[in-house]
Amino acid sequence: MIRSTHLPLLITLATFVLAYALCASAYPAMLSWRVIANLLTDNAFLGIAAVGMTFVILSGGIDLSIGSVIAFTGVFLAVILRDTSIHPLVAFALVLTLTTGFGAAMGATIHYLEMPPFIVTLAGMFLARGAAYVLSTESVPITHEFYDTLQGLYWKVDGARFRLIGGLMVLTFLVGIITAHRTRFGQNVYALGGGEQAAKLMGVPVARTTIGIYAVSGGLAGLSGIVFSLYTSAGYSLATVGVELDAIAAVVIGGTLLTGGYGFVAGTFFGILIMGLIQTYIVFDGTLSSWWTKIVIGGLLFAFILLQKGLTWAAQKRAAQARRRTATGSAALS
Amino acid sequence: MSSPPVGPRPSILKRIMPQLLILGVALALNVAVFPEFFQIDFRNGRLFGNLIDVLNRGAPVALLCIGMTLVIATKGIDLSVGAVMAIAGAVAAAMVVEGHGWGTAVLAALAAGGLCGLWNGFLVAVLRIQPIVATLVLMVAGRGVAQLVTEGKILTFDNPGLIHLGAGTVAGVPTPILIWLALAALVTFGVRKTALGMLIEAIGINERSSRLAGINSRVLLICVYLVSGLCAALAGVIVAADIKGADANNAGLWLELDAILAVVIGGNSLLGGRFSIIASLIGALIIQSVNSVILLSGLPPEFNLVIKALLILGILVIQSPRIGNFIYLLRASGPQPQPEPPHSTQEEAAR
Amino acid sequence: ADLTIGFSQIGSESGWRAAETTVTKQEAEKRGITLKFADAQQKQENQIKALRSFIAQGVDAILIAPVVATGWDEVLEEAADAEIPVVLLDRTVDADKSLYLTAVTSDLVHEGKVAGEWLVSEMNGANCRIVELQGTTGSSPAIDRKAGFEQGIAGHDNLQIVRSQTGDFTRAQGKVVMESFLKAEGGENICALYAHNDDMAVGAIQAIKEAGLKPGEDIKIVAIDAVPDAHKAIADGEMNATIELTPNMAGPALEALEAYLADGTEPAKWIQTESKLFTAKDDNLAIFNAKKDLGY
Amino acid sequence: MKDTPTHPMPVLHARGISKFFPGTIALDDVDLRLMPGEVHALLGENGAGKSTLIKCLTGAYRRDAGTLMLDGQDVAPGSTADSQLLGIGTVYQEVNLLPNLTVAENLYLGRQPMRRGFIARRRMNAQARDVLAGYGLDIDPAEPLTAYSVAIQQVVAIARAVEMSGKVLILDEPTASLDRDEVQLLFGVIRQVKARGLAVVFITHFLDQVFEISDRATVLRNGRVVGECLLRDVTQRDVVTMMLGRQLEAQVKTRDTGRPGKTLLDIKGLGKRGMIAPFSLTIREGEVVGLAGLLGSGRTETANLIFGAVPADHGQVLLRGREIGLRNPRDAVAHRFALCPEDRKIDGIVGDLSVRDNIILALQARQGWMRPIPRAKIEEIAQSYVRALDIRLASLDMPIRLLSGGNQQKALLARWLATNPDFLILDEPTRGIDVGAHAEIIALIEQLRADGMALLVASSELEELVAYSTRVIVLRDREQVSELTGDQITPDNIINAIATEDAA
Ligand SMILES: Nc1ncnc2c1ncn2[C@@H]1O[C@H](COP(=O)(O)OP(=O)(O)OP(=O)(O)O)[C@@H](O)[C@H]1O
Ligand SMILES: Nc1ncnc2c1ncn2[C@@H]1O[C@H](COP(=O)(O)OP(=O)(O)OP(=O)(O)O)[C@@H](O)[C@H]1O
Ligand SMILES: [Mg+2]
Ligand SMILES: [Mg+2]
Repeated sequence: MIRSTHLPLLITLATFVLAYALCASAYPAMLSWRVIANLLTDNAFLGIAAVGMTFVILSGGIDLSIGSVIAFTGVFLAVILRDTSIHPLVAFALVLTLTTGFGAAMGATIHYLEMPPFIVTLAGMFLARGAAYVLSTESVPITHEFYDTLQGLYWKVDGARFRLIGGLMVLTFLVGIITAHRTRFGQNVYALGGGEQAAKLMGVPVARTTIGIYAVSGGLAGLSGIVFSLYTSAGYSLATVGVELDAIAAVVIGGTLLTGGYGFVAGTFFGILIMGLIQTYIVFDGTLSSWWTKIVIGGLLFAFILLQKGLTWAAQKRAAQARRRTATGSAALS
Repeated sequence: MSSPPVGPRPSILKRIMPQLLILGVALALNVAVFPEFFQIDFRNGRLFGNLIDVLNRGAPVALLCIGMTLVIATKGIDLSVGAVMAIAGAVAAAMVVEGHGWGTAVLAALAAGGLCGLWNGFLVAVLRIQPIVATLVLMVAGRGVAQLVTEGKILTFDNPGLIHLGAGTVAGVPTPILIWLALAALVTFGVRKTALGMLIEAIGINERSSRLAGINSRVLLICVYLVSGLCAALAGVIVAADIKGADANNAGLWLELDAILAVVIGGNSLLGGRFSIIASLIGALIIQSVNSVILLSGLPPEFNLVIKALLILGILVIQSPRIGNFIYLLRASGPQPQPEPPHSTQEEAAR
Repeated sequence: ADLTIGFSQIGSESGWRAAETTVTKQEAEKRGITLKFADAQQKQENQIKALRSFIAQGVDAILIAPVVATGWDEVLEEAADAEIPVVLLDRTVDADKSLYLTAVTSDLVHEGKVAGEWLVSEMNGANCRIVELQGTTGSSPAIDRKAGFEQGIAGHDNLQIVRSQTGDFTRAQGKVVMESFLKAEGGENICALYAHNDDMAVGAIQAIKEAGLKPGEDIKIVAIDAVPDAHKAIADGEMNATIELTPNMAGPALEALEAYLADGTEPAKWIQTESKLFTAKDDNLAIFNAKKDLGY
Repeated sequence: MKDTPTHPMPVLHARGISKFFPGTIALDDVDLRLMPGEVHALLGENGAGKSTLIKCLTGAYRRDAGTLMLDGQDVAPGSTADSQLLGIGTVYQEVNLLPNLTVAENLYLGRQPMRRGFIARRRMNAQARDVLAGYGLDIDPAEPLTAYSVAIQQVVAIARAVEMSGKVLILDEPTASLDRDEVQLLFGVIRQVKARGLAVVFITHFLDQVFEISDRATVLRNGRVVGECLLRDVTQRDVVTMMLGRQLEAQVKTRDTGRPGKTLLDIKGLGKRGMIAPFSLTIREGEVVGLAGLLGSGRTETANLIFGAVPADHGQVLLRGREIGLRNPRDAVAHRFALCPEDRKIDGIVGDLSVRDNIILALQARQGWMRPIPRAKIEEIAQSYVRALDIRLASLDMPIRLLSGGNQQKALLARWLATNPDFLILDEPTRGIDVGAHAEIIALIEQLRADGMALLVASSELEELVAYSTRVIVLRDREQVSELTGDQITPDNIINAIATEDAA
């Protein structure tokens, strides 16, 4: 059943479809399996991290550390696979534990020390990237046959390759959607976003939820780091600088309010695709200079925000009218 | 009739005491890694010493955090200041390269910064876009605009007037120090000697109520972003003048984060409300002192970020309200002063 | 035939790179080639995306200035699958050599070594305490130019690097870090500065002047890139040497590509550009004037 | 009813509860005994410590001293979640639900029906519908909470608390934003709960309601218990005296309908589509116009429209015969209008600002930022109103959000009185105000009127309206339906006016 609350999601979906149609009419080659496969593969790491970011933002927080955590994960994996003989799967488990713990620690700091997430995760951002530097400043290649096996897993259609990591992203989104809407944890996340004070008085376990949220974000950043290491077969301490801003932009374009409480994990998926589409379009165009690229990206970001704002306004107006009707109807209770 | 209890107004010194203490510790760390830290000479017509460097190099962040403090007081945030710095620097450089005087160039740069501020303010106050997203737009696009002005080059200039703003001295004191001190004094005075400060705090705490109380929150919001844009423009001019060139790609890169950090270290809440520009400025100096420790320590650069992160974390933990409460409780748990039931006086008054 | 070539550039983080972009566009235009330009804003993931989009678009060839050496195998394989030749500009990659047509680069380690050797001969056995301004931590030029310089001065105990800190390849940081070097070591105790690029050296020169010392005399300065401002500084006697990294990587690359596309001529796997040393002996003013409109 | 509650064991027994805030002793050695199957009223002036006591009992605040026994067992709930698990359901003073969730999600937050590890949404919605039907609400629980009026939200909050309460149900001023009918409905629920043997704590400033539903009362004053009594044995007067520590002078109604002054405001066909039907209204100096109506009848919206808080889309306003534009509150304030809003938390207080700044805020806004009010003047204004309205505070420097609800309301009144308005709009001025202050505010309104001010007062309390209005406008369904003047103004007539329309 479609409800007014689903409107932002529908708007994002519509925006994506519309934008894709426009791009395809300009460059018919964009209507190919390759482009679709590329959208999934190339944005896999960003998408996975953005799922975590969606939870954080839904709860009214923000996580600036994910770009650094991704880089750290890559370097950690590369160094450990280079210097020891442990199996990548063990290394994955290790690094996921580490990043989840890191996220949980940030969540605990935010909750127990009552510090704003922006600042705590900013310090986390410095720390994670610093740790990556300390491990290795050079880019460390990963050469392990298990990596080759994983990279060799793809499904080929018309020269397009649907790779494992793209599938992993889709899976992450599915799990994220179910978690957000069908579990108590998910409901508590929304509750926190609706108002921490009220949520607390309603008995939401604020400490546990806050720590959980940042742990999820850290863990997914770790997963994203694993995906990024599969994507580039290397660990590099300078990688994925500023990815947190991309993730935030994707979440916002996906219809989630930065103030928390309102939004959908599924919206972020389309937010990611829209951002990927913008980049693909710019490359297909190929005439923009370095600076015009930046200006156009900023401009398109603005256009999407504006479009969303306009549609939301229209929807709210309609909802307000509907509300008046309901209110009148129920004013005479009993 | 007795009057209601008033209590002394919290003094400024008390408000900034934690920041001053932390600054003291940061400076002490500097001395620990470099004993002659406090030595100041007069050399080559200018004051020369590490302490002067801290004040001088702190100028961009100090300037940014003046505007940022006001923006944050309104519950906003301005991510675009770094990009605005780049634009302003580029505009100033382009103007003098074209042969205009330095005064015109600075005015043009300020105009550009002001325009950016107005744009942000428009998005936030009129279109009601959340500040972090609204300013993200300019953060992304602004650097492009700056590069458009410089066409991607480092636009070098040798206009002595302009250069003086960044690298010159007045009576031996580097000009940037004087500029940020003057602007800080001006803005602090401007918001505290008028009612602006209180009105800004009010809209930061509860905009709806403030509007209903008759405050023109829209104009005030736009003004605040305008000030932030102007501060950023000034910082951009100084940074360009300092290196005699506008480096559109790198000028002010990630400085927005430092500015926000300075405001938070200054004890201002990111949730808006009460603010202190002086405390933010001390925050900026703390950050610069931390940078100075890193440079003077001689450790390899791969440790820079870890050191910075740990120091910042330490500073923030010390400042956390929880820890503050804890200390308060520790102090209070001594011999309990037996406060009078606070209402008794009024009750008499009521009868 | 009308050729369409995709060019994935790292970004525009320095004057040198802007010049490389300008020259590449000029070279393509000269040859009547349609150049699809994609700026990656210093991000590898954007470069990979650009490459994939080029492939999807079906360009005839791809030029790429890779931001980092690792991580290109997959996408290069896809290009090879689609039979699109790839030429690397100004930096190489770790991938199998069969995956790209050729690489047009300078030798970063060699550049550093030239700088080191210049300083060795300049000092001629005198004791010298050197400070070093590194590039962005973790970037390959920073790593290689540091290693090369250390090779260059190896075995000369009179030369000693006393401080080394990152200046992020920028003028502003170059100046800031130099200021702290001057204070921490004392300006009179520093005999030479080695900067990983000219921009940082230009910033450092100002710091040295503000400290009341004479750059180029009191402190010898050697850096890399040979951007116009460095030539100017040498001409003014404020800097001593710079090693050229030519922005014209596209010329040889496009030549090789055209030959390959025309009749399958396989070029050499590595086309090395010259790392030329410029000192006060050269006519720096003339070079400055020649270079200043290249978009540096 | 059962006989005197001589039950051997209280359900909940709190002993020696103390709570200190910086500068305030909010609770000082407070005992509270709740018997099963009993409605226990907690009474006291504004700031007496009622809400604080509730928060200490339910773990929302950490108490500084005291013990809690539930069914004879020592308990120490560390958080609201704990107290919910113990079977204590609570409605806190301000509506505390989550506006971003649906009605059902709010109702079941934390104890959603699960199926194979996942929330069974369909079942949750169905259950929610059933539960709410028990409260006479026929609404779609899958709609967002904000789709419904504040009254409905209040009922949802109560339903949630009732569902939570296995042993104790605590209601902190639940009736403040409810209508008579809704109050009766709530009382029905309370009686059911009581019949199930639960203990109910009921906090309100409406003494009629206290005597109607409660069995026993504990009275607090200045954070101390001043008495516990069986309500059967005492009169309202006794209770008031206990609360205030003094006698409340009998209210003398001296309505003076004569001598209306010059016409101040002439409103012609002001309205906004979809919000309120166009209405016309003339207000003279020295006149109090009351706005009466059911919940949601549009009183607040009328007030907001006249104040420019919501811009009108047709009609005009003449001030002393000259047309003025009211596009926003700033215009209104400039014309010496004042509006003391209904929802003080959202529309009124600026929480983190000091009480002092809150009081001078509107005056300063009218003067403009260029002309700051001198400190001495600020101090004088703030102190004089604190004294005049008897605002209880530890210091003028304390953030206003730390004041008790009723004292916040008084501080807001002070804010607007400080602007010395010509036209004062009061929307529910006595909501959450204690009996003593209630009388004072009514007296104040009368005083202001006598001084020649024009007032428009929206209120749900008919007695109060009758006490001070020179004219009463009755609204229904966002439309002005009738007007009562002079001796017509009696509670019965007002009810009739509302009801007649109802029948029509
Ligand atoms: N967090 C706090 N910090 C400081 N003082 C507080 C705090 N919370 C409440 N107070 C003070 O404690 C006292 C009791 O407040 P409380 O809210 O319990 O009163 P109340 O009896 O519920 O009044 P009302 O009927 O107005 O709701 C008041 O004087 C109030 O100012
Ligand atoms: N904050 C709000 N969110 C949603 N709807 C609201 C809100 N405030 C008011 N409404 C709607 O507007 C209707 C009219 O409310 P209004 O407050 O004008 O009525 P009123 O007669 O003043 O009633 P009250 O006694 O509650 O003040 C309400 O029934 C409600 O449906
Ligand atoms: Mg209360
Ligand atoms: Mg109302």
